[in-house]
Amino acid sequence: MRLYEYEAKELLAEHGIPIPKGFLARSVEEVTSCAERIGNRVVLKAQILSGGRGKAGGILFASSPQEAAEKAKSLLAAKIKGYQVKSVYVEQALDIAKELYIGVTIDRVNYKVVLIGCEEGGVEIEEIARRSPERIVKFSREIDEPFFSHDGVAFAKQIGFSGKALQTVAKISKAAVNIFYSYDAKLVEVNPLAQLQDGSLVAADARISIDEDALFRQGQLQKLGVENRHEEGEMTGREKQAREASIPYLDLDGDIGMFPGGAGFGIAGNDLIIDLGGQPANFMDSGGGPSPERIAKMLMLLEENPRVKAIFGARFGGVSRCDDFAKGVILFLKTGKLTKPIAMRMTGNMWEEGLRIFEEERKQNPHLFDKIEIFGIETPIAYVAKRAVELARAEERKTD
Amino acid sequence: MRLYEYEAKELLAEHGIPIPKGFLARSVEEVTSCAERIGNRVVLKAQILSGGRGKAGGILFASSPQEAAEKAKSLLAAKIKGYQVKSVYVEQALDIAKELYIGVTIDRVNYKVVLIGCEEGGVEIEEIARRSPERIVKFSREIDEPFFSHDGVAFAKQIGFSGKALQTVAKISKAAVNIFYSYDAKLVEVNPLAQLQDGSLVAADARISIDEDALFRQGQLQKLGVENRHEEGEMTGREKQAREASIPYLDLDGDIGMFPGGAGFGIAGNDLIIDLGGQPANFMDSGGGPSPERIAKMLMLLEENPRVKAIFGARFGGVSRCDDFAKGVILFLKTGKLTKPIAMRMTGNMWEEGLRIFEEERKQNPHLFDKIEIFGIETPIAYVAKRAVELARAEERKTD
Amino acid sequence: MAILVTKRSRVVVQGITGKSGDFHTSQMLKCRTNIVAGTSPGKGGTTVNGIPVYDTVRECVERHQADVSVLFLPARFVLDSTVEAIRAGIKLVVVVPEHIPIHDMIRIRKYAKAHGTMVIGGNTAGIISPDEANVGIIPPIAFKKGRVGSVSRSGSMTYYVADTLTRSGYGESTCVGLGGDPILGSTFAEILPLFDKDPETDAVILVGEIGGVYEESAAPTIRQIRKPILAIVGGRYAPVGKRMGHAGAIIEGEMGTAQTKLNALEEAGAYPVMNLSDIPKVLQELIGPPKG
Amino acid sequence: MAILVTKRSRVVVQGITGKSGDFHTSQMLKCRTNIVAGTSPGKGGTTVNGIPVYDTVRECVERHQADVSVLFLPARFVLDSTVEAIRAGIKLVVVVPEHIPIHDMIRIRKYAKAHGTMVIGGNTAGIISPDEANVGIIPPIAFKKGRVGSVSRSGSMTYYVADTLTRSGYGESTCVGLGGDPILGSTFAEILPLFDKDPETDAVILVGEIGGVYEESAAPTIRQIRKPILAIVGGRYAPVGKRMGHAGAIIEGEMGTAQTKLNALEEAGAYPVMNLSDIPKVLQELIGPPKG
Repeated sequence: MRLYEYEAKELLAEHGIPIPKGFLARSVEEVTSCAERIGNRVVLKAQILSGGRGKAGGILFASSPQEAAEKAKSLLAAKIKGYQVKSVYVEQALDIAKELYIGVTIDRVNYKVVLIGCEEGGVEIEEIARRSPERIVKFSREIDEPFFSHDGVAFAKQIGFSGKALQTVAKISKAAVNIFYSYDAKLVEVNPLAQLQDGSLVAADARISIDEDALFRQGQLQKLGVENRHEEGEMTGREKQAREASIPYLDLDGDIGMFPGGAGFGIAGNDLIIDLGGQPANFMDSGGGPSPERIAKMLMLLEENPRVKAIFGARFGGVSRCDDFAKGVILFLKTGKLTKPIAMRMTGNMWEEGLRIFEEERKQNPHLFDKIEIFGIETPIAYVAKRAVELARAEERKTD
Repeated sequence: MRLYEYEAKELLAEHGIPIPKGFLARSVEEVTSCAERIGNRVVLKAQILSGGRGKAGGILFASSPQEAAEKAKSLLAAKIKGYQVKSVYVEQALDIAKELYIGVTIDRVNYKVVLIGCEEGGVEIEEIARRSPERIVKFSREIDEPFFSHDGVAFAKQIGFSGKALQTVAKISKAAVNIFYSYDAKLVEVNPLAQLQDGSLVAADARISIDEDALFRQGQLQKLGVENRHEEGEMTGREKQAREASIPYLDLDGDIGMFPGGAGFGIAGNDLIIDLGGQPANFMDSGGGPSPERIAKMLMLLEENPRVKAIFGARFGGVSRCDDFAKGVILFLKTGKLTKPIAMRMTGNMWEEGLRIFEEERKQNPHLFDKIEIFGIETPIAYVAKRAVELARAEERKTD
Repeated sequence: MAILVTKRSRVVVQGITGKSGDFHTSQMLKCRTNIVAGTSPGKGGTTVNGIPVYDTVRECVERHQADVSVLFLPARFVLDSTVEAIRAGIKLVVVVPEHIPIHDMIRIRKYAKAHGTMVIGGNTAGIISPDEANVGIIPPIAFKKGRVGSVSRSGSMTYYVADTLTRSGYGESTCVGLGGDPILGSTFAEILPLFDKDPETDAVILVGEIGGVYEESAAPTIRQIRKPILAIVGGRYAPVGKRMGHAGAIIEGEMGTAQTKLNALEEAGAYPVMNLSDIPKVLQELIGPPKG
Repeated sequence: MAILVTKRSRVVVQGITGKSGDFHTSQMLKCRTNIVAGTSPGKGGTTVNGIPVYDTVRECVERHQADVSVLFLPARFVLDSTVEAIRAGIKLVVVVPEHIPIHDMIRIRKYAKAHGTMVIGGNTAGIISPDEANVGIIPPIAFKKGRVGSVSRSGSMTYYVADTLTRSGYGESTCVGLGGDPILGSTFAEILPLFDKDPETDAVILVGEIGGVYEESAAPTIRQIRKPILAIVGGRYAPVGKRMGHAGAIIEGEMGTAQTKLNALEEAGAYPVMNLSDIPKVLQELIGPPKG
């Protein structure tokens, strides 16, 4: 869960990392008054939850409040990388002599916390890591191992600092580690850390990503107004709709609606369909133990997707039980909205009960099952997938 | 640095330890309205920085707001254990079935953090510790060793709890450990932890003592309005005056003004004087590296003390240098206020310089040195002490 | 034999009195898993599904010699409960809950390593050794005792692999779900050597998926394994995902697509398999037809 | 020989560029203490009193084989700087600053023990071995090389004891100030065995004072010491002080007055001495007249 730049900078400042003078503005008028307060040259930065703003036109310079107002007008009307720009961070423009990099993250291979530094920074940092990895300084630590001031000094020294800058970089690195732990961060990145013409150091940009799963114990972030959010700038309407129902969902280009169980088979199922000559219209995951309502919602998303010609369903009941699954499917069928053929397999925990639920409903309302083929453990999943591809082809021929 | 009960309870509540309904009141009117808000029977607790309030009449019960007002009137006029009662904590009276004890402190012998629990509590806890130490449960931990919920469960179980109370005591003990670390506490004591007739548990009283030396990093305590304070209830006027000048000082019963260097000799010097037949009028310590001004102030305190007949001075310059010491003594002498004889020894760091300062001043103003005898390394300290005792005896004879 | 969980495993269910703990205890018992005790602080002295409940794991170890634990608790209690199990002397902890804070998982891993305990999960379906024990939430329907092991990052893929193995007559020795959370207690690199040493396992199916670097980092271990490893990696056609800032790229480098994973695994000596239905054919070539 | 600090000690001054570090470095140099380097982050490359300054202790160890460090820094930096010294391989850290947070001192103690480093202080005057080395702020005026050691909780008493020993002709091997802070890096129990092993020490003066339990907890060690120990405890006539809540009493029991301390020390085999001026007489009985 990424923080906005202005939020990240607030945390930085609170932990003693110098940031440029700056204010958040939500309207052209606010931008003007912020620019006046700052005086001199300012930079307007679109507050969106995405990197690469600069290249996408989300960062503009202005030499006067008037110019700031003009540019803010277009910026606040713009959509950048899929995000509607709702606010602009107005910041004093910096006279940067050099860009550095400092980051703290998790080394998932070795289960360590890593502090990373480089005397070059900015957008080129990944390129440097690839080309000249020896220039990247890495301090790898056990989780919760205290990070002392003298660790920061050793780190700054290894990057190549001395004198006053050594002390500042030492402090900033210690502060970055503090932020990492204090807010259950996945990533704390000060990039670029700008060294100005006068030698002083200031965090020109910052990226902080918080572990959503630890938000429950992040009272301070809640107080700061930070809440669970996603990087939804580039989401399609259907993806947003799915997210509101807490269904992991991604639109793809094909015509087979994917209605799988867990994420693992959600991914592998897509491979399977493509190998069989089909093209999935989406990725989807039911999440652990979905309610009948969520199951029904998942089907509705596919029904309403005009791309979808046929639906491939797979349920291997684990923590998600087949009885709940069957109830959900019936809940959807009863809406009477189904127009697309479904090939589906159901087995796993409580499959007998799931089957019984289907059979009972079929006795009552046989017509509900006109477009749905339900298979069980006796049928290999590849057969069911192939059937879904066939159904899609048949539908295609119909429309031709 | 002890917190007031109401401050301690605020911290307890913030960390999830149940406390009785209660409010701080600074006037009879406030007590009345607090008693009305609580309803039923209330207890009025004098907010002073001292234990043993109950026996000293600092805790009173009232069955109605009227009675509370009457009792508050006398309580707010009272001086308890040397403290003027300035505020009263008005708390719902509890129907206590059993008193328990939970405390966290430092084991200074083993350099550990110890969680202590007992199924009996209240004022008798020390007696229990002496009489039946086996009834006291101690969990000794390395500093910073995480204290988990399951540690709390094991602790509560060992004290003898089960069921719901086990969970509550587990939570309270974990919270107490959290408080201990969060606020650099020397002591966190929930005593008594009251088990009410309905089985629920609530912190009836609490004592939290903070390490003054760590206050600089206790921003939250500062926000709560807690500042460096001392248990000054029983201080004499002169002791308070000394404290304002940051001079550790204690009035004693004798007639020899003690004007030593460090605390160690401050203590041992008193023994020496008594062994030589004298009686010190005070204990004093100059603190590390005192300024000439503080040195002068120390002498002034003794001069102004009517008990003092003669002054015994000793300076072994370490971090406190003899030149600064000599300057301070002269600063005092120049006030012209000295009426009491001084026997004093000076040696240690910069003693030559100190001596030179004295000699130069003596050349200028010989009369300033009429009542002061200054010895150096060549004279044993016991001789100087004996000389001070003699001087006091001589003064005594004069006044007889 | 099987690995990790067998008939001789003495299982404690942490959080046995919760809805999910209660239900899955009954399911595990149906598979004749040797569940000896459960925990729920404050509920010591009661029973659930006929299993005695204690306040602490230590009691379960002292009174019932429990050696495996399985967690059915909200994510926020997982660090505490796992450490409790480790300290009590449990040697295998199966963490079913998902969404465990990442920092907590790293703490767990550190603690487990220091004490020689294996932690599986979080967000794992569990571990099943058919006819021996089923620890977690795995539906036993597709499983049948046999001589092929599996280790997978995905619960559903564990089921489908077993479905395939059972259908083709190979059956399974043990199937291990590593879990779907981003930071896992154990990875391929720790499980594969156990299969290599197990006399009742002839081959192993490794099921990876896009994201993370667990497949790549298993490569050095795979080179040491003598038994054949078949590797499936889900997400061969997945659109390129988003990355987590520059720091991730600096640490992890160019890893994480299905193709780089398959390449790394093949280079280390594993046999890449594209689809589940190819498994029996490849197994036949490597270890011959199914026995019995 | 002497203990802890000798001619061969290679001393680094942490915080050498501060006012106090600068002044006391010059004083220590006057005693011909072998100061090899100083630290002050950001000031590496400069010199103070002719001593080279570095950013880190590690550099002092690598380039000058420093093995003793002395701290002249504000209390809030003591934890950091002591841990830095310990990690760099320093074997003795002398902590001069006072008012160190109690939790920090316990952290320091834990860290030092784990790494086999001895920490003296905080709030110590330091350690002096006359004619060998003077590490801290001890004024050398009263000190003269001899064969009696001292270990004291008070700086001023260290001076007065030496004054007495020098005056009576015994002189001192090494004098150790434990420090005046409530929680100390090292205590009597750790210093006494060093004197016992030192061939140039014939007897030891232990100077305690009221408060705390360091004297009582030294008793078991004193029983193991073969050399005579003279014990002075300041505060025999002190009014009974206030105690820190019930918890202190529960942990420490009935300890802490000068009398209980003297009793404990005597019972363990130490020779109680009431006043400084009695020291020579008692020494004469125990180890004979001063040599030379």
